[in-house]
Amino acid sequence: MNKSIDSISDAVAKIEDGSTVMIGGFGGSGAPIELIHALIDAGPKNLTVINNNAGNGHVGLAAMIEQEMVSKLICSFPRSADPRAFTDRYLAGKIELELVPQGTLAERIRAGGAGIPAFYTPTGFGTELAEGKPQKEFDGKPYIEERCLKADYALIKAEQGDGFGNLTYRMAARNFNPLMAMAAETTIVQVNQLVPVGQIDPERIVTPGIFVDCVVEIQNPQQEEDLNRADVRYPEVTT
Amino acid sequence: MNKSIDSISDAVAKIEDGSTVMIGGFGGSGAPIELIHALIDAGPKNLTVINNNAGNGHVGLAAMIEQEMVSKLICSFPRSADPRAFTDRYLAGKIELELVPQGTLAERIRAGGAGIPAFYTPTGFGTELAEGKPQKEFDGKPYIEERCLKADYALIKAEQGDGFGNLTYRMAARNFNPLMAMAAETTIVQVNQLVPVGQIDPERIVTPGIFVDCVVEIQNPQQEEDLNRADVRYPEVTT
Amino acid sequence: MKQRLDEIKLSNAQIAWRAAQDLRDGAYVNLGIGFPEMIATFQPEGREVIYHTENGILGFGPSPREGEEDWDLINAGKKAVTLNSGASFFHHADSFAMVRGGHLDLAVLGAYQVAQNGDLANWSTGKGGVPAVGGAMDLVHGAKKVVVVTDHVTKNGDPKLVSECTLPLTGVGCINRIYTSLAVVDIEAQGFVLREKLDAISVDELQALTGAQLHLDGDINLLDAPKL
Amino acid sequence: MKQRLDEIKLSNAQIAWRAAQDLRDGAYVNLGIGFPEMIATFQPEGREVIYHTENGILGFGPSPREGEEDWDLINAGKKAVTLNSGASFFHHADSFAMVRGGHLDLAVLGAYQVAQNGDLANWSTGKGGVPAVGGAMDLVHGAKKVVVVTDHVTKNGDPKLVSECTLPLTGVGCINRIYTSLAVVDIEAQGFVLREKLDAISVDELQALTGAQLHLDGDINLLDAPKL
Repeated sequence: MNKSIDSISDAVAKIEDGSTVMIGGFGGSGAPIELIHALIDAGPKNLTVINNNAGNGHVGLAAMIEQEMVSKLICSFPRSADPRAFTDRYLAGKIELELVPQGTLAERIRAGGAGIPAFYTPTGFGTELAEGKPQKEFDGKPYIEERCLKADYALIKAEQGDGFGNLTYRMAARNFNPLMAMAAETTIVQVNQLVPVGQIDPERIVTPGIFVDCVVEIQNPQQEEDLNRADVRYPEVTT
Repeated sequence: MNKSIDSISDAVAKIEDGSTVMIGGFGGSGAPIELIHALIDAGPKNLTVINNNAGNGHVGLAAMIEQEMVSKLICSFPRSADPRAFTDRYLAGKIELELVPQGTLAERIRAGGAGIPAFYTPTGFGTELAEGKPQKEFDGKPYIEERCLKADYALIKAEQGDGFGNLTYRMAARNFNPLMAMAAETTIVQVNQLVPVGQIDPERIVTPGIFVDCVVEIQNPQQEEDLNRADVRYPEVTT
Repeated sequence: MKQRLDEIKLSNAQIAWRAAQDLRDGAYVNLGIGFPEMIATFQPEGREVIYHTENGILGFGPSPREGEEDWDLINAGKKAVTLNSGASFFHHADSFAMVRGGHLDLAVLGAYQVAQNGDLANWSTGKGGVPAVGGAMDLVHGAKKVVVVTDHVTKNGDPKLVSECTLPLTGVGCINRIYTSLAVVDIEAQGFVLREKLDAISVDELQALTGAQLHLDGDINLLDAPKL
Repeated sequence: MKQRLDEIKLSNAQIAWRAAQDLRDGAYVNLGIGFPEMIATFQPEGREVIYHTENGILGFGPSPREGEEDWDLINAGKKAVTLNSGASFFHHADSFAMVRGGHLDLAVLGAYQVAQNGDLANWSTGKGGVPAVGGAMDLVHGAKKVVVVTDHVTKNGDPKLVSECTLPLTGVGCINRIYTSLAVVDIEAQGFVLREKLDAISVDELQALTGAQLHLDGDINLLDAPKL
């Protein structure tokens, strides 16, 4: 079994127009920038993207949105230091937004991966975001029913990975990545370091390989925050 | 902050008659034998116990049942190599049994720890174990609603622990332990090794200390399987 | 008939061998406690299979030698196992997320009865005593394929492949294929479909030992297993 | 009145200082993005507090020096942080299990409006634009105590403590205490209960700046904070 491949463009080549794509990361931490840029090169359109945010500046998810690849975004916090890519298109009615509380977003994704079609949560009860959702009382307290989220693809970023698809993460870059790995039909991972099978301590593996389909090594990956400070734009504008 | 204490009898001293107690372990792996025996010494009665099994032989949970401390058991598999302690009392109508599919048991406990009052699962649909439970269809498939499980106390076993209550586990002894740690009002842990705060790699911590109230070091803990092979009985019968 | 059946029928080891021939390279597989566990022994050469056990290991290997058991390294049947390279540990909620979430390629279970609509009864004889379910009701949901290994008939000669289960159900419409001591039967929209049978038994004889109609759909292949 | 208010009222730093005096030793605390984060700066000597950030760290410490940021080690406000000894990492579902599951001792949030029944509005001005909620709706549920730090009135001088929120709600009946620039107010069964006020303002003046009745229940303590 060897889930690792060399070519990042091959890794994302099958993602078609109209797919639902989960993209890991919280802001720039854990965001698979190189996979996103490879997807921009491939250029599928009309995607539904699930991410905590809506991109920042002109790289990563923001660049995908600038390339008009995203028709719907499911996220909790579509604001950032430079949210223009999303804001402009949202206010122009060009991109649909499903706003989900952050913890509910995480739990819906986990539920999608765990075969739980729906669950109840107190989060959002009595607010605009609960409108139209079934409600139920348990032990005298009101809750709303939330459905699971699944995707055709997940693009995630990990620290170490092996050919079985076993993964570890780096600090707070863990965030949504292990959850999205569970909830997508096909999970594509960029790892900072590809190691031989058996080298990662079985106790330390956060995502077991069963949740992973494809691993590509990207040494010294770019960090969204650094790219934005350097005012990088993807794809580079050639004049 | 120092959650570690020296005395195992102090660790369990507050558990009162009528409490609900989660006990970690799958069979003998991960079973906190020394904590259970300390609880037998303390002797509270009329307990509701949540465990995957119903004990084996005459030590651990089986011994608790023999001491007539358990009035209700919530478990998935009350059979073992030597299940007499439970079987005799169950067939005599002295102990109540709530039988729960193993995956549903795990998910109900996680839900209890995660503030999710109820969730839907396909497990058990159309079976005796779904009787009386609300049903609902999602995307054309039928599911049953399951409620969360919480407890007053959890007795769990871990490999390493520190004074903050951060924990790691040993191989398949992990099983229900991290889930029960989340779902109890008070979580009491026996660790094979107590280490200084900061010594466990933050990436390797499985149970963050926020879920733990009390840590007691038990070096070289007993293993249920070994005790049963040696025909041990707790408390020892004095003639 | 009973005596003849006992002579021609496959042993449990042979049924397990036959089921093992269908293990796909690279598959994630959960083998139920007891009889199904035997399938791993017959895993065909050159195929890599990763075994899941619901108590929290992916990638475990065969039993250790006697005296070398580590009782923190056990499978769902509480038997000591070993670890293969690339294995991982996880808690029960994550383990059943793998099961329920559709991540396993195959789950293999034993059966008291399987109905023509795919219903399975394998956890309770309905006779009282102490009921115990374990992970059976979870395992029938989620795996991409759920199959059964079983004798074709009970010890009394009654069909185990039935029109409707009379014993308490484990799951509804969940079984895809049955490997028996006499045949391989798929469950499809029309019910039981006979795929393979022993040479020594006729379709009519097999039908007589089966509690619902055996549909024929194309070739019936030869069920054959080496002496084991 | 506005000018006088501006002279006597506590600064945000002073409100944060006052809230920090109530941090319990050994508490697990989540400080909302922005103003509430300032509370950590004023953590009283001798008390150990463990800070949770919903993006997946328990036990983070202050910002690193400029140039020493690691952008994989950030808080919910996406600011670089450091790690204290005994810290741990976890994914978002586990992180919000801590929040929703009642494991945090305290959550501190900012507010647009707080109603006398404990309703909070702090995520949307209701004016259109791009809505964003983040973890606010989760944080108001589960923590053993949920408190607000805020100016007592809006920039226009309108009450932020109101009889009923007119802005979109973050959560229903979820706030226990409000630390304002003029007072400390608890929310109990009868509504707002005045616990502390600045010496320079009378109860009547405070009532005039509050959108619902301020109940009195025993002593009103002096609200005082050092110059900061």
